[in-house]
Amino acid sequence: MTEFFQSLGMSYEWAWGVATVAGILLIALPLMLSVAMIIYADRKIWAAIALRRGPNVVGPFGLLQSFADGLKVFLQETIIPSGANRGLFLIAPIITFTVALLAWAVIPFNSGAVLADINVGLLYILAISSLGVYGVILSGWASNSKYPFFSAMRASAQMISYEVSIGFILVGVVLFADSFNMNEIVKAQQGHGLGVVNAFGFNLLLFPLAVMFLISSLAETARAPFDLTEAESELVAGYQTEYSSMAFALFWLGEYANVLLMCTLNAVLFWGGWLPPLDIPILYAVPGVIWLFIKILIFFFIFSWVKATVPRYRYDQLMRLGWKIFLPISLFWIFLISGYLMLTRYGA
Amino acid sequence: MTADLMLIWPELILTIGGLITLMLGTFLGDRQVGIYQLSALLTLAAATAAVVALFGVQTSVFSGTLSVDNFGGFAKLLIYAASFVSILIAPRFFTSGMRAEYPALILFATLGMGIMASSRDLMTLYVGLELNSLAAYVLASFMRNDDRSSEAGLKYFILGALASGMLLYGISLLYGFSGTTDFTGIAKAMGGELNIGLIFGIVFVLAGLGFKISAVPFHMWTPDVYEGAPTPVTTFFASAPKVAAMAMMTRVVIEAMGPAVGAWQQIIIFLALASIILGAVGAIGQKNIKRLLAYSSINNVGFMLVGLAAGTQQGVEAVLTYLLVYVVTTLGAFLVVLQLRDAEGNQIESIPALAGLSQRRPGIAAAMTVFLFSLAGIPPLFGFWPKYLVFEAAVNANLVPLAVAGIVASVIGAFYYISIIKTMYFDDKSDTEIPAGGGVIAEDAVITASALWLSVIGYLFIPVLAVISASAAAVLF
Amino acid sequence: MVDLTQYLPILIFLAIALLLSAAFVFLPMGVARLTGAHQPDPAKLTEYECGFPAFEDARSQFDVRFYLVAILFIIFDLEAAYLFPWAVSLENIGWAGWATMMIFLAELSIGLVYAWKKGALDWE
Amino acid sequence: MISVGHYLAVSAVLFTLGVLGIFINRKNIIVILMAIELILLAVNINLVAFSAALGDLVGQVFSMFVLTVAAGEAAIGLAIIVIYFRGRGTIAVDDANRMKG
Amino acid sequence: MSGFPILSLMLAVPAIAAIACLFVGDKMARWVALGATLATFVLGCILWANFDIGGAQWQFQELHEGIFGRFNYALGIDGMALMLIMLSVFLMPLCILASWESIKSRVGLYMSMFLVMEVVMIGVFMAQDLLLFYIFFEAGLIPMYFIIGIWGGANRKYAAYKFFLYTLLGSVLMLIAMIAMIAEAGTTSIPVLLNYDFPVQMQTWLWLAFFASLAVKMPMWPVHTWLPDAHVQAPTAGSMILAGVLLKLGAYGFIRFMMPMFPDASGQLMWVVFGLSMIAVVYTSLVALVQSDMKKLIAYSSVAHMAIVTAGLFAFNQQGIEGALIIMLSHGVVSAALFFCVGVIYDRLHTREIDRYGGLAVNMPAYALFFMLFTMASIGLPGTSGFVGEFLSLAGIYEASSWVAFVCTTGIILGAAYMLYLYRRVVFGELTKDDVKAMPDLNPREWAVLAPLAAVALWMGVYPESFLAPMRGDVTTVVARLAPAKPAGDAHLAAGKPKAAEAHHGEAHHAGGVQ
Repeated sequence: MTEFFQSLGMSYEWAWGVATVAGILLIALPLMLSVAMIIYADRKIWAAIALRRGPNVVGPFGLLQSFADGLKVFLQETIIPSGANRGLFLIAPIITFTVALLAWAVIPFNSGAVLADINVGLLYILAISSLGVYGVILSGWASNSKYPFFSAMRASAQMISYEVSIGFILVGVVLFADSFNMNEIVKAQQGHGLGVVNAFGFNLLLFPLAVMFLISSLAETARAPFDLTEAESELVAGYQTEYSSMAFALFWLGEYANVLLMCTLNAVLFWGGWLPPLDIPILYAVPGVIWLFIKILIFFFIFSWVKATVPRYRYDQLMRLGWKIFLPISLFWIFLISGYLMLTRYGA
Repeated sequence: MTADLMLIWPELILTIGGLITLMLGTFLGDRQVGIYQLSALLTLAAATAAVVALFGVQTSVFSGTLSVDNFGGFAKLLIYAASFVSILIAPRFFTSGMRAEYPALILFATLGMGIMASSRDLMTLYVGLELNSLAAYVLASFMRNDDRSSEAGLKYFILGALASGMLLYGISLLYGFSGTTDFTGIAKAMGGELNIGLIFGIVFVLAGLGFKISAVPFHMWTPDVYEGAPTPVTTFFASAPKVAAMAMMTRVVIEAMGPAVGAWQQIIIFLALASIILGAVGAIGQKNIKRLLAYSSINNVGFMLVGLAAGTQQGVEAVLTYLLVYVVTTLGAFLVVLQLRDAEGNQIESIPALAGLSQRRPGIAAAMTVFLFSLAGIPPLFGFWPKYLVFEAAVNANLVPLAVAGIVASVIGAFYYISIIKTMYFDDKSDTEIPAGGGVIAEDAVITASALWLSVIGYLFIPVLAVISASAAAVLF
Repeated sequence: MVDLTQYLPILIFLAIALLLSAAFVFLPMGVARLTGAHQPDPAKLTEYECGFPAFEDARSQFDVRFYLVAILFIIFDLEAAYLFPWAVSLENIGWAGWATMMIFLAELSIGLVYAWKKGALDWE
Repeated sequence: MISVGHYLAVSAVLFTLGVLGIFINRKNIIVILMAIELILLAVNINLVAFSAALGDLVGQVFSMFVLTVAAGEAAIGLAIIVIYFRGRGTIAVDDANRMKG
Repeated sequence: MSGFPILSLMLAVPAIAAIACLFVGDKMARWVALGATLATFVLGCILWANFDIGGAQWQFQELHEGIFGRFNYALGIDGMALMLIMLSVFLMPLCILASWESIKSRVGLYMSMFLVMEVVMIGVFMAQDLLLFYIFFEAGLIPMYFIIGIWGGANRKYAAYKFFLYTLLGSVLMLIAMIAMIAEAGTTSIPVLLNYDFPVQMQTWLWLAFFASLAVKMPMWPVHTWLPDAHVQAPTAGSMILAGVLLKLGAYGFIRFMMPMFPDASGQLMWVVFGLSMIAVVYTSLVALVQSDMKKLIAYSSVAHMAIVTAGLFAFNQQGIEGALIIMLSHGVVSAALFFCVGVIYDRLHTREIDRYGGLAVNMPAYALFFMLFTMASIGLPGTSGFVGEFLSLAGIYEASSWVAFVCTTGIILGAAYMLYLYRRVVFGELTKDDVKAMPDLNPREWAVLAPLAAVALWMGVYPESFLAPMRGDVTTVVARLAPAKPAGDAHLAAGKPKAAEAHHGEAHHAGGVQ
């Protein structure tokens, strides 16, 4: 893209700068758009499974429902509780949303189509996603209200618990890919399974990790069945209880952006990313970004499906799953994978 | 690298043993004191055997970050012995039930101290130090429901963390300005012209180490921690970490900063004199025996630093001998403190309550007298000998004023030691009953053995000590 | 020095994202004032408390187990910090490096077992 | 251009702030904990800056160790503060005075 | 006799007995202690009998290198040491007897401490290794601390502290000096060091360091203040041993170490010693005159006597040193006896106030007789031990400096005054007080203590050669060693002694500075 702007007569630095900003907007704006659509999709799927109709009034098939909601909250009054810590109260949604956007900087949409092709992309994702906790805990703390506070404590405990196992699971991926660069990780999946399947997920050693990662990403984003943070019967609306207007909407935006991110990560790390599912030349004719979107959508469907069908976990069950099942298994899997790699790839 | 693993047997044994001990306690339950205590003691015995077996080996492992030599071996033997005693005496103190974490933490701390004593790279030094410190923080606050214990842990933690922060800052400067964390490399850099960065590095490193050995003016934590921590833990703190920190300091000062004598000698001299004087002055008027022994340890560290200030092989030998005698004395003294219980079995820590102890418990009082006179360095008790050696080293290194000031200040120290003896022997019996009995044979044996050794018998060991300490000190030169 | 320019886009992204989200937060506040939607009253501004006025500071105390989770997280998450570099350099460090990390993981597992048996992982 | 000296200056400032935070703070022990982290942060800045300047990886490896230890320290510090708070009902610095002398 | 480790045996007997005393009952402890001290005394007599007067300077040497590594177990005695050892072993059984009845509590510990004291004292005199000497020298603090602190008078704790810290403070400086000496000379052997020539500059420092220690031990004015307290508070036997032997350690240190090892410094700093001695003689005698406490009075008199000893020693001539040595021995016997005399009546009336007594000659004639004998000996009446020493040392001092001799003589006159005044108030006068009237005369145990003391005091006065002969050679050696450093005296003794006559030629101004 830099070349394109250079051809318009800009100096390299300028061209680079404009290209970067353009790239960022190219990520951020469609992302927000997709979030709006995804919310709609979520509601539709959920309704369909529940044999309801879902949003169907605003626009054709209710497609504009999210935008209508957006406009509504935009025009609402922003209420800041009198006992709240104003600064922190307002910073919290900003953090949540910013972080949700930032992680996308290293996601490869196609071969080389990545905003910042840094060599430690995966670490970056981990780092950024763990910052999300701050938005949650600050909102709960700043609200000075019991339900948001308890919800925030729960949410952060839940998020960090699953982050531990996510960390270990990712080590398994890194071991196989031998790189932190997201692009490299995708490339490493080419022909991974039997020489034809472009996905780590088909590897018997990695499949359990893929499953655990999927479940962990549900927990990490506090999606059902792990949506303890907003268990309405107990905690009203979770840490967002006191929020209103766009500040409230930002949490939603951020949350769904994170859901999308998790779907993307599932796709990129285990299921070949922008690679076609099979390593067959003809499939490469389709642009990689299409493959990626298809995979993301499939995962999002799974997310929605789970939300609609699986009953909510109890908090102790949630913690037990994270600490007593995922953590030991992922630890053991590191041993397995590294041992396997030592024997096959690096040994002797 | 696999060969390297063969040379760190003591560390491996401690690691595995510590984990086994922890698991034994976890699976068998905290009630099975005998089992996990035995496992910890066996671990230490095995580690000691490993150190003895490695005596005479002189090499460095893991790309020169860890040294296997007699100096480290000597320090480790002392550390292991102190840890052994600390574990041995614990069950009787923790009457409500010892937890397996206690021996396990001691083992981990011991492991860290072993690494401290033999590291010849700032990185391993730091890791060892922290391994020790982290375990020690927990040990200090081991009695969760005791206010003083948790406060001790808190203070120890805060000041300890501050100390490691300062040490680290110094380390980062040393690394930056010498380009390496290896002692040999640093020494090379020190050999050249000292720039301001290196000097700052030296100062911060010494300050950090000063905290760890509780030298004045970095001693503030010592009395509180000694008083607040459970007595077996205090016993441990007063003995093993002193050895480790002192050995580490010696190694850093001699091996890494050796060529820059001018830069560190004055600091050490200052630390030494300040510790001797303030350690002695601070002890006067203390009413708690553990607190008093804390000041005594500060005081004694000052004397060790006198030997270190000399910066000669003789000085290092003196420091090592001093450490040995100090550990024996301190262990003995704390064991005596541990034996002091009133009729209900509560620990007695107040000095006035010791009044007339010589009539109630003549044996204990006599042993305590030996330990105290020995700490004061009064001949013919063996505590005199290491003091003589450090002052000899100082005089031979032309530090006569230091020696004179130090030895005169030692008289202040003698004052509070003899005042405890006064309480035990001259004062009328206090109201506090200190019934005899209930003693564990092992404890009595340790007390008796150390008291006998510290009376004139110790002098017969001077040739052996001289050989060992010389072979240990020679490593650094 | 390491070339850090590849991180520059991220920095720019950060700035834009912050700007965007700040705009989303503060713009409606202005809009609400213009449209007249901004009409705070004391009842509206109290915290949600099922209709009662709050008895005490909402942040007073919470379960110590949250601390425990935080502490466990710190410990276990940091091990990952060692695992990552190890994972990409497995080829260079060979069996010795592998064995070392396995020892480390074994110790870590023992820690986990300890925490497990002590009930630190239970949440009742 | 930013030189090592600049990093050193920043780190020195942070270090000083951390030390002052420990000694001047009379309010809350948690603040002390944070001050300690600040000190370690300063050290890490130093280490990484030197490491980059020297083209030597040791400093960065060291900073990994520092990070880990800092985390361990924070964990233990928090645990100690918790038991302290349980016994005392306060974490004010001035109240840590059960022992005097 | 050669080859038999009699010196070690003399150390071992009381040492073993000391341990034994801790574990036996009260009654038994007394007998063990008495037996052990008597056995040691017998060994001492054997030692004396076998001492070859005029033979080798060092006899009965025992040397075991290596068992202590850095220093040696080296024992050996010369004549001076022999005499002081004899003094110690002679006084010891008497001390035990003296405390036979008066000590009632913790007898085992008490006896043990006394036996340790004996080991330490004779160890000091036997040691031929600098560090061994120091260890013995310092070790004396511990038993004495206990003796004063446990069995002392009302103010015993203060006195014990003062004794301990004063003497410790002095000794540690000596230790630094010893370290420097060992570093310089490369040996710890005293016989070798005695002939080692230290650089003059260094000598001064070493001398001052030793002086700091020994002056406290002596004790010399102004660091004598611990002594009256210690004496007053100590039990009778403690005072006896303190005055009898412990004070001699300082003087022994002077003549064994400071003078022969640092002759130049001794010569230069002679005026310090003379000055302090003169002040001490007069000042402490005057202080003694106004004391109302008998023990304190005798304690001050000890300071005065020891001042004459130091002055005699620093006269640097045969008479002076010999005289000083005899005073040491005589004072050892006499002051011990005087303290015992005080103890005798203290046991009966439990007060040391002079005014509480009076007229004892009536109801305690034997006591009065003994008391008189020792008073006279203390004054220096011819025929008693005191005379010989004082005469000789004053003669020596006069040769060195007539002014010092004059002042010291004043002290002796004052001594006569306070001793006689004491005697008059206690023994003579009307027997008015009822409780004093009720006091019985000496019992057999007290007889057993006083009689040997009296015998020795008279023996020393009548035939001092028995005591002088073993020491003469050693004194000559010291004098020879000091000769190059000796300043000229101002006494123009012209009795055909060419050496002395030469010495004063043209150097009279030197002596002027001395005063």
